[in-house]
Amino acid sequence: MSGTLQRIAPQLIALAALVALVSVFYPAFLSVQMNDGRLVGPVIDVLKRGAPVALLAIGMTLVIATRGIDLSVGAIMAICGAAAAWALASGWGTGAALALALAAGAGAGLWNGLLIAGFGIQPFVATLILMTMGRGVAQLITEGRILTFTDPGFSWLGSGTALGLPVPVWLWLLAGLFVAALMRRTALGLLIEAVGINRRASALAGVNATVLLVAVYVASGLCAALAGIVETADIRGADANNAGLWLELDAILAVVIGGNSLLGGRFSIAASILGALIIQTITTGILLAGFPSEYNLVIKAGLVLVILILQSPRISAEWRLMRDSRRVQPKPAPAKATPTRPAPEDRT
Amino acid sequence: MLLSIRSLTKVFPGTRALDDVDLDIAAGEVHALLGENGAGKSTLIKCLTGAYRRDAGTITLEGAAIDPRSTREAQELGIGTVYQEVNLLPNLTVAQNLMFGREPRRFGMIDPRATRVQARETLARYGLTIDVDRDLGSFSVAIQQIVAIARAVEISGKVLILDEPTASLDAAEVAMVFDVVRSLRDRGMGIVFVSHFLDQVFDLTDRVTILRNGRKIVTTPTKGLSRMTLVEHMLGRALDEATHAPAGAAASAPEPVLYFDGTGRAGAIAPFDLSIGAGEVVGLAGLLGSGRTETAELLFGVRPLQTGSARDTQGPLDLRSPRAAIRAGFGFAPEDRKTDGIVADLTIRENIILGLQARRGWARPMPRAQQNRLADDYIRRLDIRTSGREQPIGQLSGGNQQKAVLARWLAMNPRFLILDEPTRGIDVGAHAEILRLIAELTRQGMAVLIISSEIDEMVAVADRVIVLRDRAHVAELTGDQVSGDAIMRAIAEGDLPGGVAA
Amino acid sequence: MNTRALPLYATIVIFLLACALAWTQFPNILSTRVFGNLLTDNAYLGIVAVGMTLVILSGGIDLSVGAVIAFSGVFIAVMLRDTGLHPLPVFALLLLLTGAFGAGMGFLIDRLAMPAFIVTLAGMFLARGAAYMLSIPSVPITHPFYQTLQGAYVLMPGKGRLTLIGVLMVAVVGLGMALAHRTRFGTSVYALGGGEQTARLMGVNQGRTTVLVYAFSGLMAGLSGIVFSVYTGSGYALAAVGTELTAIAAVVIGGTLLSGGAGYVFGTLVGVMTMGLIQTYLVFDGSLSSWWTKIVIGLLLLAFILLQKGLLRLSRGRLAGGGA
Amino acid sequence: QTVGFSQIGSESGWRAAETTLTRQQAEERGYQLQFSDAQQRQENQIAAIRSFVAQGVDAILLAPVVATGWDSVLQEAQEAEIPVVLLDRRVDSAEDLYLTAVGSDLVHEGEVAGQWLVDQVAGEDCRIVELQGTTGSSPAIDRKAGFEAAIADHENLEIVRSQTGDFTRAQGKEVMESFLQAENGGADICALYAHNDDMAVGAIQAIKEAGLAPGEDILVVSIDAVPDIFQAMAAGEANATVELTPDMAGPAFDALEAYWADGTEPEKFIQTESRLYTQADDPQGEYDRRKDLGY
Ligand SMILES: Nc1ncnc2c1ncn2[C@@H]1O[C@H](COP(=O)(O)OP(=O)(O)OP(=O)(O)O)[C@@H](O)[C@H]1O
Ligand SMILES: Nc1ncnc2c1ncn2[C@@H]1O[C@H](COP(=O)(O)OP(=O)(O)OP(=O)(O)O)[C@@H](O)[C@H]1O
Ligand SMILES: [Mg+2]
Ligand SMILES: [Mg+2]
Repeated sequence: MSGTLQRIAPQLIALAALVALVSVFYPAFLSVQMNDGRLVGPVIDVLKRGAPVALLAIGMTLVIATRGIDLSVGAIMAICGAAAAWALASGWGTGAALALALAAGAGAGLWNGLLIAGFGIQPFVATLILMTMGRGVAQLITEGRILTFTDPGFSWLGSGTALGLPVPVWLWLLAGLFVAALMRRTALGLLIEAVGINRRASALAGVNATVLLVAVYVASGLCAALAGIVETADIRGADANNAGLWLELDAILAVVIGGNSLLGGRFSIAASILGALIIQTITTGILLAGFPSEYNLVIKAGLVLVILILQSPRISAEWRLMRDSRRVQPKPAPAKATPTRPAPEDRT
Repeated sequence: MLLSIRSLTKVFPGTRALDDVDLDIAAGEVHALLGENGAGKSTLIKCLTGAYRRDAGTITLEGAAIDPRSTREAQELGIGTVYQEVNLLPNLTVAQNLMFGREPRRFGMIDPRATRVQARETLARYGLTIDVDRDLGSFSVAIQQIVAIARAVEISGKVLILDEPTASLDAAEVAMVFDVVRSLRDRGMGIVFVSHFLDQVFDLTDRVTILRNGRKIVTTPTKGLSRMTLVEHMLGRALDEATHAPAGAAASAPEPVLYFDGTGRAGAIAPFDLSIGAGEVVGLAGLLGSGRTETAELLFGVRPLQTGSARDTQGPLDLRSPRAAIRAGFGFAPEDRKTDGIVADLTIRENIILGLQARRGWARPMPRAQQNRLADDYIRRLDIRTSGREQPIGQLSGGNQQKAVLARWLAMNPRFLILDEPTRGIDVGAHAEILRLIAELTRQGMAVLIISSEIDEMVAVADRVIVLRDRAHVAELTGDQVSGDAIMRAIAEGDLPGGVAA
Repeated sequence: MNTRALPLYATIVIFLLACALAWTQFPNILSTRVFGNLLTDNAYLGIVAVGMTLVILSGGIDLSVGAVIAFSGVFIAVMLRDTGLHPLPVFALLLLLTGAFGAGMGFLIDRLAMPAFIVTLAGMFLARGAAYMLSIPSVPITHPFYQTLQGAYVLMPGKGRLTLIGVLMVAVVGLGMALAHRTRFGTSVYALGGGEQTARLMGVNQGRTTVLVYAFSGLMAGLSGIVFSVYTGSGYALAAVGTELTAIAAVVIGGTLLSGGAGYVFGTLVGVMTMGLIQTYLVFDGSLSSWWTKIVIGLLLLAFILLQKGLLRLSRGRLAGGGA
Repeated sequence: QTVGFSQIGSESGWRAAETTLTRQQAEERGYQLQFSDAQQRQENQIAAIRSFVAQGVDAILLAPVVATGWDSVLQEAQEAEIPVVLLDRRVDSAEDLYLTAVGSDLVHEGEVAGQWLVDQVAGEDCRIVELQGTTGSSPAIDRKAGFEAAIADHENLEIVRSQTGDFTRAQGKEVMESFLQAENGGADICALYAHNDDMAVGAIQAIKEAGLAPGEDILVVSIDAVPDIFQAMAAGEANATVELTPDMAGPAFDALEAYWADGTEPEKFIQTESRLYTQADDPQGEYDRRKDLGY
């Protein structure tokens, strides 16, 4: 436990600093009230609005741990939302619509996984293909319009409340806990990390790299399906054109802010989710502070850069050095951090 | 002195890799740098060439203090280096690797033709006539090793540093490299030579410096030094060198338990028959590129069989993939530990249990206590020098990484273990230990296929030796025939001595 | 025979096949008119893809280029509108700016060991944000010099137009080829892509190479922005959204490995032409709905890449089988 | 006759409807329609027009993604003697480069919406929040400008918050939530002006979830007149919308037919009506009339 805490400390600090910063522009940021059985307040909004990216980040973390990347999650969200809305509009029940959406997500993930693990197409390219195609498929389902529905059970998933908290918050919390437990209570986490660091060596040691890779993309597809369900349920309609548009970039950003390396290997789901919350805090903060919209991008870019620079391996090495040198006696030459990982070379 | 190092210190988190080390290299000498695995040899070299920043100490070259901050600066100062792991780029051609940074240019543009010609000429001096336009990565480790040496020699004006350059070379190549080194010495260069092959040290070097646990123990002339004292200095204790009498040599060959009938693959290895008995050690001998590694990879399912089949006493075996081979009870410690062996960012513990865990499946994680026990056990038995089982394996010294990879396979207790250059880069102490371990395992009935370029090692462990040439099994030596001379002769037969077929 | 050129050959073969296939359906497609259009319409993409090729060869990626193109257009348009400068000094200023921007990203990537994906993603936000801050509405460019640039073309037989920007793109590809394959900088780029640590031990000046390669990409993005502004005659902050992904796709189709260290600049030209051909084919077909357009583009890309893989495997097998 | 149609993309239901109607019109009149989807990118549109020219179509319909930058490609079409008709948005090229433009006046739409609000609040103080379209897009700029012009002389009306909702429902909802949050739980907001109906529909949900009654506590006015907003109006949750008809192709084809027949030059701008719909205009009926048009 304390290990986890230590791992996510930088993200926690960044989040805290960010909250403090937003509070300067919008003092009531931390205020939370109880309003007929549910909590309301900017912070709750952050938790709720961060749900799609947080959910995507869970799957994306696994994909990135295997040294892959999944650019198609935004499109998968659109497909799953469209599928669910189509099912509801054609009179299926809530459960059936949910199942269909999840199956669509798993199917899309399977497609990615097969292209990558089976045909050996580079993850960036394979998922880029689905990123292009997927939105087309989603629009094919909705025929370009916004498919609306009125099913209260389904919309509850997007805007309902359970035990005081919005349902989307529960969704990412539970999904995060479940996946993290699955990774750490079984050997999956270790095997995924091994494949991500050195696929060849892992395969020689008997790790079933192919199946793991496929599984990871399926997991990412499922997470994207959940995110798509949340977004569709939230607006009670499937907007195939815009659902999840460019969210894949936010999800990747979240994973990186969470301190996970894009070169694969060691990963932390908790840290990625914190990364998603950091991004959402920035977004919500900008909205609440009331800047003109043309500044949104610059502010976001600036804040993200600052956070990443402060977390960068070199800078943290310098920090550790400064701390150490204060404790021990100073050394003449400042040590340049030496990378511990051998060069990425996985060609045969 | 050509090069002097004073009070060099380097601290890694948890390890003091170098502690106040002094070293002097004279012009016109070959200076051996010796020590156990993890003694700090490679670290010293990397500090010297600017690959690592040292924490304290001074370096002077020809009387002037130098402080290279990158290997490029060191190269410009006239220090050429072959690092322990082959450090060339697999995606560049041989010529590009060889001439990198010194490409002949015309009108400011690189002249590819001149580059090729020069590269070919350089390699010819090492008896290597290969297609220099092919990617380096398509050649065996040994060829890459020679290219690395040739490159270092070319760029070193004053000092040449060789960190285990001969680890995967066979006798003919070694002789060739030594000729080059001697001629450089005669031209007044200073050469640092790191090796675990003591014979080579006695053969080539003028002085030795011995490191132990990051400290310098002694510097003495090689001549007059006895092998025993050398080893004692290195280990800090005497070594009871076990000379192993192959188990099966005296008795009649054991009843085979595994049969490979007509197994082969076009372009890799011609079809061959092989059977191996419980407790038997079979060696594969041959020149570079003769197809030893290919044989091993075929048997382990890394490259699928095209012809032939495998069976045991119960029936046919499926060898379609490494996983299938592992299910059939096989194990394979590959030659190139960096790309095929270690999983660098994982800890030693995780690396050791990786194979076992993969076999159990993801749903049944091995209890942590059991993992710890296993890891500690092998760290102790193989004498892996580490600050603890939770150290990332990538931070270990080369030899210690090799031991950890071996530990992974030993822990799985396969019935048939394939070892490709298992003792590459392993020090004398651990070497003996590993051979002892192999002997113990074979006594318990494990069959072993061992590939080694070290003929002595082969003679010491193998009951039977199969000789390969040009990607075909050409001879088999059994019983009393297994001797250094006989193997050498069988390898060379019908072949120019040292000739590496292009 | 070096196997590393195989992806390039495979790409060229498939491109020619695709041309032939398109021709059997629409004979019009093989006219100088379409060919001229292909060069002109994809000039900005080709230029930016050359920069992207070098970045990818070095093992990196540059997501900022699309936004930099948009920024360039807006910058030029606003400068021409508000200052009365001649376009040429504005071009010089812009190239300086985008080159420095690229160099800055390269610096962060190298010094702070931050992943290129993320640094350039932030760069993308920043460049587009800066474009917004210059002007939200699109700004027309009315300078007479622009009319000269736009009107500069040679009429080929068959009424095809060989435009200045099309020729410029081909020239840039030539430059990129020389840079990548015939200079020490180019070799260093390949070396970095082959493995950073190894490259460093071999004596590659990693910092300099990284900074230069991103500076080059920034420069190419700026040049592409100029070409784009000539092509559209305006500057618009929302222009060229997603161009970075198209450029990456073109580079990959051209046979360059995304993990770096292997590929050819010429392949990128073929990749760009292939993307252009797909677009042209779809317009000539003209029967697809919006969504089927997307699906078909994806499927064609996939088919292309699978074919490429298949062809590679076939020829590798042939080589290994026959030449051992 | 063969007509090339370069459509911006399929970013909204409204645009899907425009595409559907254009196809229907072409089919009814027996034209062959060459359709090209530009996926929101001007460069794709330019390339498509050039391909149309290379193919030798008889006319080109262009729904331009931005106003600027069409001169040289329009020139090319003109040299090939192919008439070009602009749909729904206009360009700032010289008028002789195209046959005519069919569309509504975006600024006027904003004015109609603003005027409605001015009349509605009748002199009372009103704090307005605005959901903008995609930053930089011409509808966002013009609809904002028109609305601001309409309320400029009325000091009782004031836009207190304005953010982009990217023309989407999801963003409209998210941004509206933050508006509500920032404006005292919504109590300080008197009206919402959204640059399109989709954002308004999203915002209406946000208002409802915040425990307020859209249409009463907060007036909702938006633009486009897509079916879903009529549903909201029928339920009393939205107050007014300004129609932007998706049937641009009809007038365009009429003009083309006249031109082909005897070279009649139509007017340079055929303006479609920007009709205001309120709850009084039988919203349910309007919904039923539109729901199958492909929105
Ligand atoms: N990057 C690193 N981080 C932490 N510790 C390191 C690192 N590199 C080396 N070490 C430690 O420094 C010590 C010396 O390692 P070094 O590689 O110099 O040994 P060596 O003498 O070359 O051994 P070998 O014969 O096995 O090559 C070892 O204990 C090793 O674990
Ligand atoms: N002399 C050579 N000329 C050309 N290619 C060679 C040569 N030697 C090796 N190769 C290439 O190197 C690859 C590896 O060879 P292989 O693994 O069979 O060597 P080996 O017998 O295992 O020897 P070692 O393990 O000592 O390197 C082969 O695929 C072969 O193409
Ligand atoms: Mg070493
Ligand atoms: Mg070998």
